[in-house]
Amino acid sequence: MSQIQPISPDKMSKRDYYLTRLRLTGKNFKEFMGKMSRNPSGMFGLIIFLFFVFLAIAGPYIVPKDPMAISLTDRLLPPFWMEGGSREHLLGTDQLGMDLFSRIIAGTRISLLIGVLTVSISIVIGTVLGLLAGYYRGILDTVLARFADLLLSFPWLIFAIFTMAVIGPGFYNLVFALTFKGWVGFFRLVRGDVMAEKTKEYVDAAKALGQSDLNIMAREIMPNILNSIIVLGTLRMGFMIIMEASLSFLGLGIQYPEPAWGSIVNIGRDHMLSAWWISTFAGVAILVLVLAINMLGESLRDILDPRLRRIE
Amino acid sequence: MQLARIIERILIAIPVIIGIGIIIFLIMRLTPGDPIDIMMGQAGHVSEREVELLREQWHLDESLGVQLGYFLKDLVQGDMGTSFTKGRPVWDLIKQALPATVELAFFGAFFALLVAIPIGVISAVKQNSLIDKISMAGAFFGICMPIFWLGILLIIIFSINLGWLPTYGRISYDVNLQQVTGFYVLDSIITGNWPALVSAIKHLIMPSITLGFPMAAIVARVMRSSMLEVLRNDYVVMARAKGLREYTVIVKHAMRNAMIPTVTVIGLEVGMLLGGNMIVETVFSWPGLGRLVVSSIFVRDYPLVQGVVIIYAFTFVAANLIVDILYTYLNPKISM
Amino acid sequence: MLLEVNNLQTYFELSRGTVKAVDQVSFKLDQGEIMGLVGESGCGKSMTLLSLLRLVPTPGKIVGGEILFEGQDLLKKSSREMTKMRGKDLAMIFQDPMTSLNPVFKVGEQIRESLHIHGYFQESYSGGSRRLKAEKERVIELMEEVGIPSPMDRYYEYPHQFSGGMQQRAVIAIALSCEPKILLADEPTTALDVTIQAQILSLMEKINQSRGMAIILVTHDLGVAAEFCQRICVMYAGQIIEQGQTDDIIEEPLHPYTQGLLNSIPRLVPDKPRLQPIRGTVPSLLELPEGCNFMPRCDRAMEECRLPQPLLELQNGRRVRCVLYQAQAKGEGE
Amino acid sequence: MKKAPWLLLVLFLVVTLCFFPVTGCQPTEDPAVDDDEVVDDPNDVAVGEDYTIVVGLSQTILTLDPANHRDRVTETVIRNMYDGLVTRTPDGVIVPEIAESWDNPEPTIWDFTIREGVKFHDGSDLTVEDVKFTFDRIIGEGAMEGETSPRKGLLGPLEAVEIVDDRTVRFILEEPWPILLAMLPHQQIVSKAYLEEVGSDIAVQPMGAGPFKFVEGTIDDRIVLERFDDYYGGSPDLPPVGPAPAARVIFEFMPEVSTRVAALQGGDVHIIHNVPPDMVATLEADPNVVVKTVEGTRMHMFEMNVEMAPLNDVRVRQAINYAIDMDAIVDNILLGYGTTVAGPLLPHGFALNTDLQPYGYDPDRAIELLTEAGYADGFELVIDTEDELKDVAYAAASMLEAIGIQASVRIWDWGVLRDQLLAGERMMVFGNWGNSTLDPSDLLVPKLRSNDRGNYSQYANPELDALLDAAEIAVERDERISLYYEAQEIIYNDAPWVFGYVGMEIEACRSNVTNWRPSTDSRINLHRVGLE
Repeated sequence: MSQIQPISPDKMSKRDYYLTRLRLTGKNFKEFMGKMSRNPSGMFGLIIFLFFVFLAIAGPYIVPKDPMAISLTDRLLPPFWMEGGSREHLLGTDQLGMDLFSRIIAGTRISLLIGVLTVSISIVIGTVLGLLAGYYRGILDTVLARFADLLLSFPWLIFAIFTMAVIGPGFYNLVFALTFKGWVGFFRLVRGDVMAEKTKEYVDAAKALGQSDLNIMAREIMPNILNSIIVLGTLRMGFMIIMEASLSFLGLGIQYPEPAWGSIVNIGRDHMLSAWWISTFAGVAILVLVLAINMLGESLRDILDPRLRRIE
Repeated sequence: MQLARIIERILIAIPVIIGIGIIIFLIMRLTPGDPIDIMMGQAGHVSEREVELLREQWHLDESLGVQLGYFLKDLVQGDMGTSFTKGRPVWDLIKQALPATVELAFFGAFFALLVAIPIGVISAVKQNSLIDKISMAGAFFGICMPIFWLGILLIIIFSINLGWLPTYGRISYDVNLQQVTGFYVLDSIITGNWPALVSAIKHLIMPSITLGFPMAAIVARVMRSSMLEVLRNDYVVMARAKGLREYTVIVKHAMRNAMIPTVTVIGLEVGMLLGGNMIVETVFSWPGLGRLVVSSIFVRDYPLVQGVVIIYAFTFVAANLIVDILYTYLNPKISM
Repeated sequence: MLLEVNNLQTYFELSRGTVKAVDQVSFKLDQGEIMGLVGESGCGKSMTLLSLLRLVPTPGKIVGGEILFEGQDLLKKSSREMTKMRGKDLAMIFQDPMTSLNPVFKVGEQIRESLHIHGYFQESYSGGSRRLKAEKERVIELMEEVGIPSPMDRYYEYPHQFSGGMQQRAVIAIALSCEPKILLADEPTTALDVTIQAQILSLMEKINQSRGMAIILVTHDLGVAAEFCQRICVMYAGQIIEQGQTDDIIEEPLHPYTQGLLNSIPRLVPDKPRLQPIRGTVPSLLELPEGCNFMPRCDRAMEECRLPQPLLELQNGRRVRCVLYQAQAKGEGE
Repeated sequence: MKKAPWLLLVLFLVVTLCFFPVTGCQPTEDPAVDDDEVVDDPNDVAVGEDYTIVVGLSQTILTLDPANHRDRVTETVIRNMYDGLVTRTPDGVIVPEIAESWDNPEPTIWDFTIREGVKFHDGSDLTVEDVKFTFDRIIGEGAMEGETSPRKGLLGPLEAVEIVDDRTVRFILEEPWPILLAMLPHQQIVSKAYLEEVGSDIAVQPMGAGPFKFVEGTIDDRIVLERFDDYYGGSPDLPPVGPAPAARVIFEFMPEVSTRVAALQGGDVHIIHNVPPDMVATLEADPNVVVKTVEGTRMHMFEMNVEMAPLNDVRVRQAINYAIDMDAIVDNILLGYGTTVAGPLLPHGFALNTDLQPYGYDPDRAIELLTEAGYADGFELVIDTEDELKDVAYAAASMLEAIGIQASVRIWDWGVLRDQLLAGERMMVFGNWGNSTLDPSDLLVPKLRSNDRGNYSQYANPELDALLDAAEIAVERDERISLYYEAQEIIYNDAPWVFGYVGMEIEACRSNVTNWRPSTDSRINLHRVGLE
């Protein structure tokens, strides 16, 4: 038996423990912000991302028009700077006279919500299963890992297209189809990390002190792999938004006239020759948001978890 | 040793394919809607008797388990059933559409690698130069770009506004290509039909670029970072100290090593390539599997969708098998 | 004189300032001579070697001085001429044999490549397969010479199938393949076990004797240098601070740093005083003092040390960069 | 990689936007309907020129076997390789084709005399045996290589086909069926000998007696046909008679509207169909392109589930009829390329009751009726439809919103929808029903007779059933007209539908295409089409 016993959280009062944690987080946060402010592309991504978050929240109050209001007499109007356009409809209208500017702002909410929801559900499922599988191993791990491998050998978009085709379009179906495969990435990340962390001394120490497995997982292991999860989650969010747009584009995701960007691009496809603006601006919106999220994600990776660099 | 490893990989692939088959079957059969009605169309004059006959023929009146049994049995026998809407064996329809898809996927990957590997290498060699920054910004775009939108932009710019490239199909009708293999580029070379070759390539340009763009982006980034890592190694300095020309150092000594991690990523990217294939074929009216499956999804043509998705999954598994073997070949540490 | 280096300067321009990795380095090397370049890690020894080959990694640049090889300034050669000279006139071996061989090529092929690119057997056999055969035979001879057992089989093995010592022998074989006039050895034994170290060193000694090849041995181990080299240059923070015949330096080190270095070598001889480590740590090359680089750590520092110190020329070919010896100096440095 | 991505984004957008305005501002002209007054001189077509006509179709086809599909576009392609007993003029008049003449001695018996000298592409003569074989293959259970033809239903009560002599075949019906002739253009004659040889391979190697023979192609890619030089000439009522002027015909499948239009403008194809009204202005501005229209035969209507509250109240159904401004829809979404209808029949069809006046747009009356029915606060209403028709459905929903009905639209795949419609699970559907025979029988019976195969409104009225049944077997034309008049009145008043519109077929061709115009039944027959 070792003579020196590490100070474990249980030896301190709960209050002290959380205070140390808090201070640590506070310090980490300051340090993090310091690094972040020295990372222009990350800051740029963060600012754009926050701008989109603002649009998603405030959207309904700031849109100049009802994004789903049909006006048969205002069909296919061009953006305001072109002949025939008006400031009434900054980016023009679609084939039912809906205001594109308002629709694109309103679409922010759908895209972000899909991104956030799918990623957070995936994180929860993937992390819980990954912790259990990586910590206890055994038959559970074997089954889960095999299932994950099976899902991995199914190309993403093909799986999503297929699932959506079968369960039908709609917001929640979309979340379901995307998380059905989405959790695998987090599962594998967490499982691998847990298996690695488990061999480290601090886990043995905690075990020797008689901490429960749950405690060890939640308090000892989780904080050590949280950074990786945050980084992967951010990068995955951009991907999920593209998936949503792709499915909506194929008519399998969010359905017209809900203002989803992918479906706006799809609607515009029929009007490419006469009304190029429909597809174009919605596509720009997707590109800019995903660009911002990925810039943020890659900066987070560089700052929080450089070893993830290999994960592309 | 290598052969044993290859056989082992193939054996591992078989249950994966069957597992995928079962997932596909189960998801498919949970859908609402009766395929018979769909087949008959909305203005059908169909008798009850006919409907029953068709149900029987497709085992639709059996339980799910029995249907799955028939499905797996047929799959093992290579029989994918008959298309509901087209009344022909699924395998025939797939065979017909396959060359178009393979040709597109090949040129998509070809374009991606042709662009990405040199860009990755040059960016690494000239790290932090302007060319590095521009390439990596481009690659970053490639990762964020929704390809359906990219395809539409290309059509608007190069077909509609500039009129340089055709917007649909694989080849124009007036070149009289005699089909040999079904791969038009190959066929036109075999038959020496140069106008056909030009036409086939013109038709391929935009779809391949659209399809290959995300793959190019990721491969370029991976190639660059693994190249940077390799270039830090002593053996690169050693190669220079030996008196090798810089070109040989980079292309022979460094690239060969940097290809090892890149090849793994390429294998994974084949998945994206196949998924993107569905979208690109839809956008460019490319008469391949992707368009076939997307259109049959909307009419619930169960056997056809099943068959095509299985082919996609199979292709992905096979592609990774090839990557595995290639990896073994590239990395001597594994082969023993 | 085979090699004469004068005032060589290799600087790294970083955003935070200029790093003088090699600063005013001058030395001479005779035919068949073994010279040691000794110093702590990060003092610029390896960079000096790489500068000789003009293989300084970016963002480093040779900003001044001259490298006269057989009277010709290497720095004035075109990069094509330089490429031809590497391996053929000056060969180099590296610290870590495990990473100096390319893991994806067969060892024999890596040795053969050297022969091939420098055009050995080119004239005698124009045909591909016969030339290849001749080259292979030569490679096997070389492998035998450096002591790789059963070279016929090992030719076709990959580096990871070799042990560290064998790998270093293969690296030496590559270096020897074109019979260079100078062998630049960058800590060739550091990464190896002690027994293997000795073998490799004796192999190099053998080569030096049998071929008359000059060697510059870079090492942090003064003991190794003392045993192996005829002359020694001691480097500190990018500069040569002492230079002379090995025996002279060991017997009577002049520069306080050299003295410190000698005192920090553990001796098995009992009557020597206890270890006397040099206080402080090697300074960052970005934060060097104005004058003598060693001043902050020096026990005998004085006011004059704040001025830049020239390399003083003493008798018997000795040179030292220290204000203490100003009086004994023949003249004002170079 | 630090700042470059967004710098490049800006650059990229600037470059992209620079390209756009080129096509951006097409002036939206007043969409005057092209009446296609210019009638090409049919005899002015040069035969034997070596030219190719390319047609851009809006969807891929299902098969090349004439008996194994139920799809209009598929039939369009097949009809250029196969001829029928009779055919239709572009205006929808039935004229003889392979049959030279016919006789209807009894209501249930039709005798067709086959033209002499009709040859299949393989050079063999077309005989009465082939005609009998063709129809036996369609109406027999399992007669199509073990399967039953999906086209069986199109032949209604046809019981048997008998050979009378070597030039006459007799069609025997179970009961009188006045629209037999009108339905016959949809069936194409195949060669008995050839089918017995190739079996189901006819789906990839078709061989008929039509103006063009199959060269190569697949149903997903393109179909290439070439002129059949020994063609008997086709219907004498559709001059010119003789082999087709075009040496080659190619059908390209181009599901994207923009692709079709761009290909036509670029000269890659000569004829396209399914042109959306929004594209007409663009095309008309192009001097190399001519847009041609013809009255269509597809009735578009909203069918209301009369079993489901509150649509079970006739006042609510009428209110909805008053609330949807069909004229505005036709004017703005169809840009005038369509005709609104007052009742359930085509405006140019048989037995149209001209006494009926459209409900018209009257929101006040609608609110009044709703209030009367007790729905002053409106109710929730879901309109089901398919993707192609969504614009109209959304427009209608927004009009219903205006009178307080909370209407929404759901897009479905038709296959999923149809089941639920027949089971009476949906409230309201916007769809269409083809009526290329122009005969009410083909529209009212399936759509509104109790429990019939397309009765999505669940409408069941014994009185109407009796009228429709009587009209089915009535032989006298006037009797049928009066029966249908009465039927229309009942339907109009009961309003199980929101009476909609019939869209025009809008097609377009290069200006050098001669002797071609769209058909009411949307087929594209190329037998007589040439190029200048």
